[in-house]
Parts: sequence; C-alpha cells; structure tokens
Amino acid sequence: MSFIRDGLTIGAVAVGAFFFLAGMVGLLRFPDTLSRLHALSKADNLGLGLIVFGLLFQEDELFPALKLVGVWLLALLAGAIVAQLIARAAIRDRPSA
Amino acid sequence: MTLTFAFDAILALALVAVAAWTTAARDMFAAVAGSVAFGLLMALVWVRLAAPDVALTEAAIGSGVTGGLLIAVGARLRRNGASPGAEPPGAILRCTAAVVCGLVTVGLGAIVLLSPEPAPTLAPLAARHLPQTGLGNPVTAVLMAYRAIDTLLEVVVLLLALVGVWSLAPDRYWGGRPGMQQHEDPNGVLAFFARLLPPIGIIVAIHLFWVGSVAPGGEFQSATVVGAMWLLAMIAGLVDLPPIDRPGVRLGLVVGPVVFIVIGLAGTALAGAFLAYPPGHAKLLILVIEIPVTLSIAATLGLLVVGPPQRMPPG
Amino acid sequence: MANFLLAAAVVVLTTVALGMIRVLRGPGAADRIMAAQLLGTGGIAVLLLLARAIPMPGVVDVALVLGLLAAFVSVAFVKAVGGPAPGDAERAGGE
Amino acid sequence: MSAATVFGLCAAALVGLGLFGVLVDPHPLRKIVAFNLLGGGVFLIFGITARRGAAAGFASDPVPQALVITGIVVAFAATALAAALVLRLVDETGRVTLRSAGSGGGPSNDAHS
Repeated sequence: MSFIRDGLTIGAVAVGAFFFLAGMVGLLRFPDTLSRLHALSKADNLGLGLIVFGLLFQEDELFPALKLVGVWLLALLAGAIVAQLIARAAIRDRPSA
Repeated sequence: MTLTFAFDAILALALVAVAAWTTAARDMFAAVAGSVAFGLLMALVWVRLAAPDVALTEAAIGSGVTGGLLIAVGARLRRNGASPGAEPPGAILRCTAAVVCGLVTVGLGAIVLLSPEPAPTLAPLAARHLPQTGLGNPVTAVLMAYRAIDTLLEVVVLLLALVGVWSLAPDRYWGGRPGMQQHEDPNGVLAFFARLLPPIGIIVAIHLFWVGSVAPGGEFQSATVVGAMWLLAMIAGLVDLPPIDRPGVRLGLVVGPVVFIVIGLAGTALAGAFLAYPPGHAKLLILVIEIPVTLSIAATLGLLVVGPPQRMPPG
Repeated sequence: MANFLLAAAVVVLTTVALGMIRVLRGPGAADRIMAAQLLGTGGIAVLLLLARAIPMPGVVDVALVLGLLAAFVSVAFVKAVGGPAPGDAERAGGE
Repeated sequence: MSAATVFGLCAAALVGLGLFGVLVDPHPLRKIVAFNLLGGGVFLIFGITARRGAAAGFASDPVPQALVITGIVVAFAATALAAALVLRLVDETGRVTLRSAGSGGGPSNDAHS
C-alpha cells in the first residue's frame, strides 16, 4: 500500500517539478511578455498543483492535507488574478503586442 | 546529506547573486523587485536554519510589507519625475569603499568559520522556565515573557516611527487622509480579488495568532497579515483610509502599548517586578496583552506603508 | 522518500533561482511582476517539499503567508506601474 | 559544511554588499534597499548563532530568534521612516539627492574627487 502511495507521490511531484522547469524555460526564452505570461501561468498552477497532489499521498491526517489543498487554491486564485492584471498592464504598455 | 548541502549552496548563491544585482542594478524598479526576491529567499533560509517563526516574519514583513512600501515609494518617485540628482561618487571613493567592504566580509567570514560550535546558548534556560509561562513555543515565551520589555519597546518604536512619518506631512495636509484616492472599477477583477482575499487572510491571521502560543506564529506575523489585507482593500478602492486626526485612529494605535504598559505596571504591584506575571496567570495575561497589541501593530504597519497624509483634511 | 522530495526541492529551487534573472533583467515592469509571482509560487512549492522532507512545525504556515503576501505584493506592483492616473488598470485594455 | 556555516558565509557577503551599496549608491531609495540587504546579513549572523546554539530539544536557540523577529520589525519601521524622508525631500527640492545644491553639502559630499 505504501509502495503505491510512494509511487504516486514520486510521479506527481516529478511531473510538477518538470512543469516548474518548463515554466522557467518559457519565462527566460519566450520572446514577448504575453507568451512568457502564458508559459508562467501553466507552471504556476500545474506545477504547484501536481506537487500538492503528490504530497497529499504522504499525509495521514485530514487537517494538514486540507491545509495543503488550501495553499494550492490560494496560489491558484492569486495566480489567475495577477496574471489577468499583468496582461492588462502589458497590453496597455505596448498596444502593438 | 549532500542533497541538503546542494540545497543550501544553491540558496546561498542565489541570495548573494540577488543582493549583488540589486546593488548594481541601474533601474530603480529592478532594485525594488530584487529586494522582494531577496526577502523571499531569506524566508527559505530561515526555514533551513530551523527558525520557522523568523521565516514567517520575514515572509510577512521582510518580503511582503517592505516590498509593498518600496514599490509604492518607487512609483511615486517615478511619477514625480524627480531627477536622479547626484552622480555616483568618484573612482577613488568607490575603490576605497570596495576594499573596506571586502575586509568587513572577510572578517565576518573568518568569525563565522572560527567561532565555536556549538555556540553558547540560552536554550536550556528558556526550556527550563517554559512551563511557568504556560506557552509551548519558546520564541513566543522569549518575546512575551522573558524579554517582554523588548517587545513593549518594539511596539513603542513602531508607534514612534509612525509619528515620525506623519510629522513629515506638509502643513496643509495635516489631519488629512494618507495615501491617494483609488479609482477602481467596483465590478473589476481587482475589486473582486480584494473582496475575496481579506477574509482568507483574516482566517490565516487568526490561525497564526492562535497557534503562536504552541507553534510557530504569533502576534507580529498575524498583525502583518491583517495590515496587508487592509492595504489590499485600500489599493482596490474598497475602503478609504481614515483622516489621521480621527480619535478612533489614535485610539486604535495606542490601545496595544497602553494595555501592555498597564499590565506591566500591575505586575509591579502583584508579582514584584515590571512586566512580571503572577504565577499561574501568565498565559491568560499574555493573551490579554496580545489581542490589543496585534490590532495596534496591524494598524501601525498599514499606516506606515501608506506614509504621511497626502490629501486635504475634510471640511 | 525524504531524499526524493529533497531532490525535487533542489530542482524547484534551481528554477526559482534562474527565474530571478527575469525579475532582475525585466525588461518591462510586467515581466518583473510575473517573474516575482513565479518566485512566490516556486517558494511555496519548495517550502511544502521541505516541510515533508525535513519535518518541522509551521513550515506549511510559512508557505501560506508567502502566498498571501506574494499576492499582495503583485497587486501593489501592478497598481504602482499603472501609470500616472492612479488606478484604472481595469479598463485600459479595452475589453 | 553545515547549513549554519554556508549561510554564515553568505551573511558575510551580504553585509559587505549592503555596506557597499549604502556607502556608494547615490540614490537614497537604493541606499534604503542596500540597508535592508545589510540588515538581512546581520540577522543571518544571529540566525546561525541560534542554529549552532541548538540545545535542550530546540533545533535553534529561541533568544536570538526573538531578537531577529524584533529586528525585522524595527528595520521595517526604519525603512518606512527613511522612505517618507526621501519622498518629502523630493517634494521639497524636486531632486533625489542628499547633496545640497549650494555649499554645505550632505553626508555624501566628500564624494567629489
């Protein structure tokens, strides 16, 4: 049982870390602000989400697990709204973009 | 073991790199953004140094509220179109400063490498008296019981800093509202966010406050979160800050220090020393102090970030 | 398991450290903000991984506070670069 | 090398960098940022002392930790006051400099070389 749980954790956390890596590459390599924003928001939401998902298999109690999910939901909410605000600011700064 | 070392080394390198870049950056916003990133990395460092209480404070104040303050100041300087003013100092002075700072670094590094390990410690003493305070978190015990006088003075220092900031207001604005009027679409994304986040923040703040007696957390971290949520609502134009001569504002700012001092003086009568707690009542009294102190610190921090009044007093 | 989580923390920390380059280089203010946002999320991920790999009380709370305050800083940043008219970041894009 | 030693050396570098910024950077706001870097380094020195003082079942000596918490809050208060001073300076003179236009001079006056 713990073997399966560990396997799920390893899989999800590894994919999550990969998303962070991908997001960083996008952030550094993509040519303009909006495509960088696109790469970033994927990394933000999926990367952290998968890491939280993986860590959930290691939690035995309910409250710490709920707290982990809460942290992720908070980051998701903040990420979505900040991305929206940044995109508007970026479009205003460079109308041609 | 080597993994933790790799983690620490990367973290330390990133910290120094951000600091170096922040010092060298031409653009002012780059320096400000660098200092936000610096605070974030510092929070990670504190976790690695087994100091989660400090990590919480750093995440809340060092990165969060200080970042907000510097961003606001940077934006105002840019808006005012202030000329850069001074040119950088000459080569001789720069070289001299570099040499001096290099020497300081080398000296401190030597102290770090040569100082005894394990270091002299007060931990056993703090542990021995922990049961008497009724607290489970030794850091809170130091802040609220062993060295409560320091914490009292710290709260007073915050208040004095606010008095200092306010006293920089031009005469015509005295008694007015701090910060600019915010114009924001009340149905927009930002206003939505500013309605959604503060309730979450206040729950987190209450949680931090409550666990602070037994686990990492406490009134400073809690107060900072409350203050930041207040500022967020202000930025989104949901609430406006009150004029600084409102009696309610003044009362909110001083209630914490006053309760602290009153209980301290009561300790002189009941337990024989200023800020001593009668045996068996320590935890209750600490709670009675912490609640108003948290509210006062939250108000003080928020008002420190927005700065002196910038608008005419009403009427 | 602890070692794996620690290794994942090292990977995410490295991406966070490299993401700093974007915070510092910009070029636009928007790039700085979004990179700072990535740093906030990455910092949260690192903290959650560390909290599981090296158990210590309160680390998840640090992540929580980091999330709240990073959002606050990002909003302050967006408002601050919003140009001379304070505050109508909402309509400028033309929806 | 233990975490305390790694971050201790890091702290030494931060103090040097921050001090350099405070001494050399002509922009007051950047001086404030540098002051915060310097402060961060000093706090870290306290932090590693606390970590090395782990005893009695605590992973870190609580007394320096409490000092650092106090220090972070006071550093913020100082930052806010300094920032307000800079803003007032700009409002009064329109320039972001501590050096006075005429004679007399500010703290960085000796920089003319």
